[in-house]
Amino acid sequence: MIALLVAVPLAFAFVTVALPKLSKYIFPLVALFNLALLIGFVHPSQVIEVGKWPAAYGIVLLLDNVNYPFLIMVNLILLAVSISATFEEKIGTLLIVLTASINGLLLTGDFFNAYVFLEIISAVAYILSAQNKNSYAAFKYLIFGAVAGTLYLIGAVSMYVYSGTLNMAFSGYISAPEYAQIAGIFMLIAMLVELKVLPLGLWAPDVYSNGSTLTPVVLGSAITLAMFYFYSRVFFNVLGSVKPYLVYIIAIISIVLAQLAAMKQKTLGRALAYVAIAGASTVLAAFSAGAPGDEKIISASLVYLLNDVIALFVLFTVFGYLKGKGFKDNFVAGVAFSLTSISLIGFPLTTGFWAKLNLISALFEAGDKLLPIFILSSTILEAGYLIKWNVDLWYSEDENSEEYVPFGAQIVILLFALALVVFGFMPNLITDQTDKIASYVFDFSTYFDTILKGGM
Amino acid sequence: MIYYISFILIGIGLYGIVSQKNLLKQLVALTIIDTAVNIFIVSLGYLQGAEAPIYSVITPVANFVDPLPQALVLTAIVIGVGTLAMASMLLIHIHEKYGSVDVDEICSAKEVIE
Amino acid sequence: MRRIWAILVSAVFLYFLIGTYYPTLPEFGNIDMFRRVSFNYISKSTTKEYQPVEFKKSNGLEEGSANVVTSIVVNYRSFDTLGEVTVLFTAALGVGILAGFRKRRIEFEEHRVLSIAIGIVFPIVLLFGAYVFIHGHLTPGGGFPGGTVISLGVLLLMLAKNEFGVTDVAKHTEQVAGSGYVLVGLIGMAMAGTFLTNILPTGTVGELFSAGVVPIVYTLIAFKVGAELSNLISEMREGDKA
Amino acid sequence: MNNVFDFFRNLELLDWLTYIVGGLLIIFSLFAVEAKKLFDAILALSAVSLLSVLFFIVLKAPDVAITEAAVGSGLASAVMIFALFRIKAGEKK
Repeated sequence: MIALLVAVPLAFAFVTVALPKLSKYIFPLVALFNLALLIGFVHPSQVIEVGKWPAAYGIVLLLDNVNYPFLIMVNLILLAVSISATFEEKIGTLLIVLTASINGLLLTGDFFNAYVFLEIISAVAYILSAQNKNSYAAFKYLIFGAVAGTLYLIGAVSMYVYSGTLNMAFSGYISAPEYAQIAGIFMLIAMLVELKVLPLGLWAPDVYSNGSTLTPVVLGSAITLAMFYFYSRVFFNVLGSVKPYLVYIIAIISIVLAQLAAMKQKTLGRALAYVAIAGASTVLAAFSAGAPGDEKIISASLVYLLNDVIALFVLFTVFGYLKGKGFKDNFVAGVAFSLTSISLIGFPLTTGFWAKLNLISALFEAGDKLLPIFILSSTILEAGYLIKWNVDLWYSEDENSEEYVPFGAQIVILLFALALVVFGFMPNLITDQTDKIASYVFDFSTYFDTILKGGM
Repeated sequence: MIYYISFILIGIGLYGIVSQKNLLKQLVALTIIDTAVNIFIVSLGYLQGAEAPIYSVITPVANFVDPLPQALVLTAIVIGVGTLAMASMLLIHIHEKYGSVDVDEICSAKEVIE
Repeated sequence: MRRIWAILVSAVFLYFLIGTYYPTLPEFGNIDMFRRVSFNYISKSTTKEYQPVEFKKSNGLEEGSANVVTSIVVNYRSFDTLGEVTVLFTAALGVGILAGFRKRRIEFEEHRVLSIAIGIVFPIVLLFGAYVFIHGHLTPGGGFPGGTVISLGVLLLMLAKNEFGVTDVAKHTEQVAGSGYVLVGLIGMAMAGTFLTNILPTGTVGELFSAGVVPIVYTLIAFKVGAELSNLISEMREGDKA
Repeated sequence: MNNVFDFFRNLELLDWLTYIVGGLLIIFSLFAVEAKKLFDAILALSAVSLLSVLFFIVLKAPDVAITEAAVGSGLASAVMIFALFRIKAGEKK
């Protein structure tokens, strides 16, 4: 059944290539179909061996307790994108392909298959970031992304050489840990590029700030979620149990650089781009701090990730439609913008507050004092410039007769902003889910058993 | 030995991407990296004294090199050419917008536009 | 300054490759095939007991193409190939989206020799492409090179006849072939339970009509790739039509 | 000195091919990266691709060789030369 999550969107994408007018209507239908399939018909712990070849030989698609919530979240975001965004006809086909490939990346249990889906996702991302004649930034992204893809390929093939199979679970089990670490370094560099951690994420600010409305929304929300899932799958579940100090330090440096850069920016787009980078780096640092098996840290950082993704979705949507103009005529957009920026900063009674509180207390419990300091100080900086931007936008005197937020987008961003507040009042709704994910993330034996028992 | 050759080629490609200011040259360097990685992956499946992995009149019984890396490289080549086509399209657009494909000239043209 | 950085970066990377990565690799030409899954791909025994395969003799195997690489690409790891087709599809689509130049199409001077010879050469190129993809399960080649050869023939036609342009037929071919591939997978799902399962008899190794769905899939891929790449080339050439 | 002679005496045909083609590959790729004219760079890239086809044949990978010959050195060069045409046409006129 779960193969349909990839197959149906792909079939529709192929069909719509000669009928581009339909794609606008098919994209929300595809996202709805995926959600219906996920909620109604499939449930965790399913394995599909594509083509009936046994797990170590063929390609395995796996639905378990870790990727099930991620899948629902990603498809929900894509559904929201299909309602809120306005796009050209052909872009609709592109977004259907994106749906298929993100689902594929989340489901797959095979190193090389993941490479193929990564390449599709990045190909879609290059095209999306080239919108609005932003081709120089897109080219930079392409160069970074292509080199990263090549490095990932070397890593994946090394895993095959070390273990004799490309299946993630089997090759993680068979290969010697010290060898797997070396293959992991290649994959790590690739992942750092896609997660836009700063020395390797230099492409991000230009792409995020100058693209069309759609670009930063899709890149910052759906693709970032998928990448973080994939990072956790590869480095927690498969490759091993070493605490990656290197990642930790790089991520902290990236936080500092991104926050300092965000403070200095004069345009809202670039400031938000650096906010996105800082958020991703914080989650990455927390992930690497919790790598030896600390479920509390992982759970808290997942809440942080969720808050970050939803907040950035709203902020970038508003920015994309209003292009930095004031909120005078767009009251709803303004309210949503302010609510999400409050949640992003982490005021009490919002999701962001619980995310930061849980994360910091979990880090203190684990004896890590470096990261909390950086998170706290970056919170102060964030509060400074986000409040300044909010005040500027509310009191700006610009005439904005042309820019407005469409009705569908208004509803979506308002719902997302309210969701952040509601989760702030009832944090258990999220933390129960993330605790569940975190307890399965490090559980290699369950993962291995699920794949070993095989398909149905 | 082929390992070393492909490593050196990867090094050359990386050097080209960082050092060249012309974007088309960066694309050329990227393609060199792709080719080098393909050679490297195929060489990981080579077995001394074995034949090409096709059952035929000459080799009716299996004595083959590893076919899986070759299958992977087939995929990688096609993905590489897709990326290349998109990149050259982006190059044309960059040239249309800034009138050049050189990093320095693009930066100065950017300031003029903004 | 940029050069120094470049040399530094590539030197560090080379040092990592040769110093740290190289010792972990097996010696060149001396790999252990028995530890790899390819051993079972070659003997076609991933689901059954090991039994040596012989050319033109073994039949009724789990997978019947003589070219082992093809059997991996189209059968054992068919899902990868579906993704690969999608990458190319995305690239062609992206080129179509980005193809809004202000400039005219690229004109070629018609050369007399070329424009007469094309009448003979073009059918031969098409025939060669068709041979490559139809015999993909027997000889080296397959859908991707076959489709590329066809599209290169189209490129030759463009060079020879200046007014030649790719019509919408290419788009429709792409559409039909692409959904055909997914349909083959879905039929496998309906009849055998999992996506992309082989449902046809596999025949004798080495015969033209063997290997189950492999020739069908490769033919679809070849049409799709040929149409996509012809479209891509033509869109790069035509520029802004309006 | 004897070692050097022995080294060359013990080389087989395949080894010779590897060294020569490998050397040419490195030279051509350096040229492709450092060439002054863009057209030369693309031609050198095409040559790199063709030489890698030789490597693939030596490594007993005919499938990869035929694909690389058609896709890598045929189509990729055509696409890049089209791009170069567009860029050059813009610069002169």
